[in-house]
Amino acid sequence: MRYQLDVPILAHERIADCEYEMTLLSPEIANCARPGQFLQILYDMTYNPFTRRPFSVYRVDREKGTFSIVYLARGVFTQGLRNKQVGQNLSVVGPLGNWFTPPDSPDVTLILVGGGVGAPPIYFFASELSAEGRADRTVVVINGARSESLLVGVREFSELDIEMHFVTDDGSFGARGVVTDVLLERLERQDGPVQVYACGPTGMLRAVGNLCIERDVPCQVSVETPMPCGLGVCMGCVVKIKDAASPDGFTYQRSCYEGPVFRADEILWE
Amino acid sequence: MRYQLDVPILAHERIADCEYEMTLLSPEIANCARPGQFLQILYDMTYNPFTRRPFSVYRVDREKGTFSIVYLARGVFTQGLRNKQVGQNLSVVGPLGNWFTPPDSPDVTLILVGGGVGAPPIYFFASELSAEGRADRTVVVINGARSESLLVGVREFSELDIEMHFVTDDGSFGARGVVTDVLLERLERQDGPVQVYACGPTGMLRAVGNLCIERDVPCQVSVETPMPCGLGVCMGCVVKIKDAASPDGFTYQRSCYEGPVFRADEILWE
Amino acid sequence: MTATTRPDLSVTLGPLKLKNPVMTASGTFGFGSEWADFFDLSRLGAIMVKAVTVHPRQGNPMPRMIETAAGMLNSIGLQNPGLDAFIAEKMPYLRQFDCPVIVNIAADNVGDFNTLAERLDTVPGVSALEVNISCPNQACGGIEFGVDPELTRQVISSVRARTRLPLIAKLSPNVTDITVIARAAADGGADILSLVNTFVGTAIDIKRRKFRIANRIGGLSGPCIKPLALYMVWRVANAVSLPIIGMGGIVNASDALEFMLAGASAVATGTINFVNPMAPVEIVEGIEQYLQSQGIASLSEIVGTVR
Amino acid sequence: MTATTRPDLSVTLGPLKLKNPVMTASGTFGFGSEWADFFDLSRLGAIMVKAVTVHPRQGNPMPRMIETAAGMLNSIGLQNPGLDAFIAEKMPYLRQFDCPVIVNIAADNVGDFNTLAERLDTVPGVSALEVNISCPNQACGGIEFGVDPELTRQVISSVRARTRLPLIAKLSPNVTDITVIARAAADGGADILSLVNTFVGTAIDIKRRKFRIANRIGGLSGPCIKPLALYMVWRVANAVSLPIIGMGGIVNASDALEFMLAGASAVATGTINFVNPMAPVEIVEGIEQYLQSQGIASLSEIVGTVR
Ligand SMILES: Cc1cc2nc3c(=O)[nH]c(=O)nc-3n(C[C@H](O)[C@H](O)[C@H](O)COP(=O)(O)OP(=O)(O)OC[C@H]3O[C@@H](n4cnc5c(N)ncnc54)[C@H](O)[C@@H]3O)c2cc1C
Ligand SMILES: Cc1cc2nc3c(=O)[nH]c(=O)nc-3n(C[C@H](O)[C@H](O)[C@H](O)COP(=O)(O)OP(=O)(O)OC[C@H]3O[C@@H](n4cnc5c(N)ncnc54)[C@H](O)[C@@H]3O)c2cc1C
Ligand SMILES: Cc1cc2nc3c(=O)[nH]c(=O)nc-3n(C[C@H](O)[C@H](O)[C@H](O)COP(=O)(O)O)c2cc1C
Ligand SMILES: Cc1cc2nc3c(=O)[nH]c(=O)nc-3n(C[C@H](O)[C@H](O)[C@H](O)COP(=O)(O)O)c2cc1C
Ligand code: FES
Ligand code: FES
Repeated sequence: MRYQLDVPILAHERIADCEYEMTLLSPEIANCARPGQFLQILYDMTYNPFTRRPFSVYRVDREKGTFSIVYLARGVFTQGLRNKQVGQNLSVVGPLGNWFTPPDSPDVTLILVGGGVGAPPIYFFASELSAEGRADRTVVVINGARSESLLVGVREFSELDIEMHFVTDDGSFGARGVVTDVLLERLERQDGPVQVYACGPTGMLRAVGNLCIERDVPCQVSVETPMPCGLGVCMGCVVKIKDAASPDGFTYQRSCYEGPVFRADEILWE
Repeated sequence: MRYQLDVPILAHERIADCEYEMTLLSPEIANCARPGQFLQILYDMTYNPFTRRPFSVYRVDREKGTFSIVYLARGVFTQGLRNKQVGQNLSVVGPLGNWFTPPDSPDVTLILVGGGVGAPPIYFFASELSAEGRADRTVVVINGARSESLLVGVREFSELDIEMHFVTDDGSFGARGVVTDVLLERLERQDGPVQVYACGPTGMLRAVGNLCIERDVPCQVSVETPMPCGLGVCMGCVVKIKDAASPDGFTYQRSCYEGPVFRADEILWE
Repeated sequence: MTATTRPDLSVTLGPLKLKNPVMTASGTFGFGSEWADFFDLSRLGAIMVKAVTVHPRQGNPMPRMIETAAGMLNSIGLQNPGLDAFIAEKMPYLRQFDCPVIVNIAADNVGDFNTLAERLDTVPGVSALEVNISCPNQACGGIEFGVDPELTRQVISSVRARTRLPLIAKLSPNVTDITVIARAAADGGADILSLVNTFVGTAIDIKRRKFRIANRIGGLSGPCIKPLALYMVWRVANAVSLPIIGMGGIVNASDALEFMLAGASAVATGTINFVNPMAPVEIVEGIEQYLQSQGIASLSEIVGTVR
Repeated sequence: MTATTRPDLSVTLGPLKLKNPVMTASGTFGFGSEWADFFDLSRLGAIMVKAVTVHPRQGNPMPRMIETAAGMLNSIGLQNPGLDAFIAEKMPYLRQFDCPVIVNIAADNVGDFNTLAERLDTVPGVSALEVNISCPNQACGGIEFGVDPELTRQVISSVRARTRLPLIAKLSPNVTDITVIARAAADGGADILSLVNTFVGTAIDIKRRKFRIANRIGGLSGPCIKPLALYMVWRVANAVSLPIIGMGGIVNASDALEFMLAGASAVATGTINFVNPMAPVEIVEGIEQYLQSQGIASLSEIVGTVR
C-alpha cells in the first residue's frame, strides 16, 4: 500500500554538520515501510520547489507509529527543509520502491555498506536484522563519509548488536580511507558465504559492486537517480538493467518501482 | 533616496483578526520615510511569489531606527508573511512614492480618512501631525473597517492628540456605518477651511473623493493599484490623470512614482 | 438551482461522453495500474495512457528530466512496451474500470500511425485515440508532424480512414499560429483537439558545461506554461468548432476552470500528477464546489464564456 | 591564470564593444533615471531603453499586468513619451554615463520605423538601435512583423538603409522556427540579434469570469520562460553567425552564464529588475567570480561552447 498523507513533524534536530533528522508521525508508514524504501516529500503547497524529493526511511518506531528521515542540507529543497517546525505538517507519499532482501539461509554473513546520506536505509536494515536477534547470523556494517561531521548515526549504529566499522576519508573518525578499503579487507578475512548490500553515492556503488562481482559475492545496491514522480509513471528515474532478450542487451527499469534496490551484477552503469 | 536593504525583523505580532504588525530595523527608512510612502517587500530569495508587494509605512521610531508595517493576511503573499520569524531578514526597497502634503496654512482643519488596511499611512500621517504639536491646527481622523476585528490601530490612534472617529459596517466598534457617513456629517459641521486625505479600498476613495469634489473640499487620496515594480519603470500601476493638453483628456501616471497620492479631482476613475 | 441539487459535471466532446471533465494527460499516469492505491480510476472523466508505438521503445538515455522554475523539462523518448504488449498486458487492467480509455499513439511515419489505428480500432475497452503529432523531441522520429499543417491533415485523415473510434489530435504549442494546425486537424477529420503538448526548452549545467538532459533538449510542462497553454486554448476555441481538451500547467480546480472558461470542454492533469497523485479527483470536487457556489447547474454552461 | 588576474569581461558584438556583457532589457528599466539611487549606470554593459514610438502613446487600459507561476504577464501597450520627448528629455540624462545606450524602437508600419531610424541616427549618445519587431500584443499595430520572415527582412533592411548605427533585431519567440526569422533578420542587414521577447499568454479570473488583463492577452516573462528562451538562443547560435544578446528569465549569474554557454555573446536582465534592482551589477560580479573559479581568462572563450 502506498499512501499520500499529511503528517505532523514530531521532532527535528541537527545531528551532524548540515545533517538533520526529522521525525514524523504516521502509523501507516511506520507499519509497512521496509529497509531501502523511500518517501516522496513535498516542499509545500505553493509547489516551489515544484516536485517532491526522495528520502529514505531511517528509523521507525512501530509502537509509537513514527518514522524518521535524515537529510543533508545542500540544495534549495533540503536547505529549506531545515525551516520546517515541529508541529507543522509535511505531505509524504510512500513507502515507495523495493527493499533489501536478506538471504533465506542464516549462515550467510551480511555486510552492509553505507556512504554519506546513503547510510539511513543501511541503518534501518541493520536495526531490523539486529532486532531479529538471530545470533547465528553475522551482520557487519561499514559506514563511511568524508569526515566525522558527515557520518550518519554514529551513536545509533553503535547501539546495535552488530560488527561495526566506521571509516572517513580524512580519518577524523574510525579508519582513514574509503568504505571499499574496509570491505575488501573484510571480504578477504571471510570464509563462509557472504552477501553485500550498499547505499551511497553512485561512484561508491559502482566500486562496491565491481569489487563483489570480481569475487562472486552477491551484492544488492540501492541506486540514486532523480525521482520526478517516484510513482513509476514518468520514466525519469531509469537505470540500464542487463537483458539478454533485448536487442540492446538491456532494458531500462524504474529505480522508483523495480528499484531502488538492484543486483549489482545486473546494472549496466552509464 | 531609495534603498534596497536586507533588514531584520524585530517584532511580529497579531494585532487583530488576520492583521499583523511587523517591526523592522532600518535607520535609513525610519529617517526618510514620509506618511503615504510605501515599501516593496520581497517574499524570499526563491522568488516565489515572484514579485515584491507594496506595504505602507505604519509607525516609525526615528530614535530606535525602526519602522513597522501592518498587513492583512489574505492571499499567498500575506499569508506566507505570517511565518516570518523575529530575527529573520526581509528584503525591502523604499521608501517609494510621494506622500500626503499638509497645507501651508495652519488654519485648515485636516480630516484623515482610513479604511481597512488603508489605515496605516493615515496613522503615520496623523502621528506626524500630532507630533508637530500645533495646537492651532485641528486634526480629525475617521478610521473605518467592516468590523472591529479588522480595525487597525484602535489603541494607537486613541493615544494621539486628535479628534478620533471609529466606524464599522456592523457597529461592532464606534459608529455603525461607513466612513463617508461620518465624513459627510463632519464636513457639514465644519465652518473654516478643511482638507481631506484618504487611503483605503478604491470604492471608498471614489466615494470620499466625489463627496469632497461636490463640496469643493480639497482632497488627496492614496490609490491602490498593482505595483509590479514600484520603481517607476514597468508602467503596470498607472492611473488616469486629467490632462487637458492630451487629446484623450488624460495621461496615465504611475501610482508608484507620481503617486500613490493624487488629488481626488485629478483622477479619472476607470 | 437549490443548494442541494448537485451540479451536472458531465461533458460531451463530439462522440465522447464523459461523466466529468477531468482526465489524466498522456505520459503522466502510466497505464493506470500504478495509481491503484490512490483512488478508484472510475472517478476519472477519462484516462489518457502513455504513448504507444508499434514497436517497443527503450527511450532516451539518462538524465531525462530536470526541474525548472515552476515546471520541468523531460525527454523520455517514448519509452513504452509497444503495441502488442500494450494490448496484451495493459488493456486487460484498464478495461476493469468505468472510465473511458484514450490511447495516445505516437509514430515517426504515417504507416506506423495507420498500423496503430487499425490494430487499436478493434481492441475492447479503447474509447478513443489521441494522435500524438506533437512530441517535442527527435526521438519521435525525424518529422514533427504537428508543426506543419499539411502533414497534420495527412496523418489525421490517414488515421481517420482506419478507425471508427473518436479521434483526438494532440497539438504542439511550438508553432507560430496554432489555429492553422487546429484547422488542418479538423480538415483531416479529427473529432476533438487536445492541447497543449510540451514546449521545447533546455537547461545547462554551468559547472560541467553540459546540457542537463542527455538528449540536450526536452519538453517543458507544469505551472510555468499555464498562461501560454491557456492562451492557445482560447485562440483555438475561437477559431475552430471542434471540442477541446485543455491542458498545460493545471494544478487545481481553479486552473481547470480557467481552461474551461477559455473554451475547453474538458481538461487533463499532467505533471501535477507526479506531485499530488490525488489532483485529478480533487479537481473534480473543486469544480463541483465552484459550480455550487456560483449557482451554475451544469458545467457545460460555462465552457467558452470568457471571450 | 593566477588567482589575482581579473578575468576579462569585455565582449564584442559585431560593431558594438561592451566592457561587460550585462544589459538591462527594454521596458524593464525605463529610461534609466529611476535607477540613480541603486547603482551607477556606468557599471552596466549597456542600457536598452523602453520602446520609443514616433508619437507619444498612452498604452493599454489597466489592469496591465498579473503575476503567474514564476513569471508575469504584461500588456503595457508601449506607453512612452514619443520620439521628440525621448530625444529632448531622456537622452540628455542617459548621455552622462559611460554606458552605451541602445534605443528600442517600435512601430506598426515600416514608415514609422524609418522615421525612428533616421531621426535617432544623428542623436548624440545613441549607441545602437534595437528594432522591436516582436511586441506580442495588438497595441503594436496590426502586424507582428517578427513572425513573418519576409516582413522581418523588409523592415530590417529598410531601417538598415537609414542608419549607420549598429542594428539589433529583437526576435519574437512566438514562432515555429526562430532560426528562419533570425536568418531573415540577418539577410535584412541586422548586425546583432536579441532574443527573446515575451511569449503570448493569458490568465482568467474564474470568480469574475473575465480576463485578468484588460487587453485580454499579454506577454509572459520571468524565470518560467528561461528554458524556452535558452533553447531558442542555442538554436539561433547554431544557425546564424550574428552575435546574440540572450534574455528571458535571467535572475542571476548562473542563468546569464547558461545563455552565454548556449551561444549568447551578451545578456539582458528583464523582469528581475523589478524584483532585485541590483541584479544587473550582481550578475556582472557573479560572472567574474565564475570565470575566476573556473580559471577562465576571458569571458568570450566560453560563448557557445555547449553544443
Ligand atoms: C531513493 C532515494 C533515497 C534518498 N534518500 C535520501 C536521504 O535519506 N537523505 C538525503 O539527504 N538525501 C536522499 N536522497 C537524495 C535527495 O533526494 C536529493 O539529493 C535531493 O533532491 C536533494 O535536494 P536539494 O534540492 O536539497 O538539492 P539539489 O539542489 O537538488 O542538489 C544539491 C546538490 O546535490 C546534487 N544532487 C541533487 N540530486 C542529486 C542526485 N540525484 N544525485 C547526485 N547528486 C545530486 C546537485 O547537483 C547539487 O550539487 C535520496 C535519493 C534517492 C533517489
Ligand atoms: C501603495 C500601496 C500600499 C499598500 N499598503 C498595504 C498595507 O500597508 N497593508 C496591507 O495589508 N496591504 C497593503 N497594500 C495591498 C497589498 O500590497 C496587496 O493587497 C498585496 O498584494 C496582497 O498580497 P497577497 O498575495 O497576500 O494577496 P493576493 O493573493 O494578491 O490577493 C488577495 C486578495 O486581495 C485581492 N487583491 C490583491 N491585490 C489587490 C489590489 N491591488 N487591489 C484590490 N484587491 C487586491 C485579490 O483579488 C484577492 O482577493 C498596499 C497596496 C499599495 C498599492
Ligand atoms: C514525463 C512526461 C511524459 C509525457 N509523455 C507524453 C506522451 O507520451 N504523449 C503525449 O502526447 N504527451 C506526453 N506528455 C505531455 C503531457 O501529456 C501534457 O501534454 C503536458 O505535460 C502539458 O501538461 P502539464 O503541464 O499539465 O504537464 C508528457 C509529459 C511529461 C511531463
Ligand atoms: C513590463 C515589460 C515591458 C516590456 N517592454 C518592452 C519594450 O518596450 N520593448 C521590447 O522590445 N521588449 C519589452 N519587454 C520585453 C523584455 O525586454 C524582455 O525581452 C522579456 O521580458 C524577457 O526577459 P525577462 O524574462 O528577463 O523579463 C518588456 C517586458 C516587460 C516585462
Ligand atoms: S520517478 Fe517517475 S517513474 Fe520513477
Ligand atoms: S509599479 Fe512599475 S511603474 Fe509603478
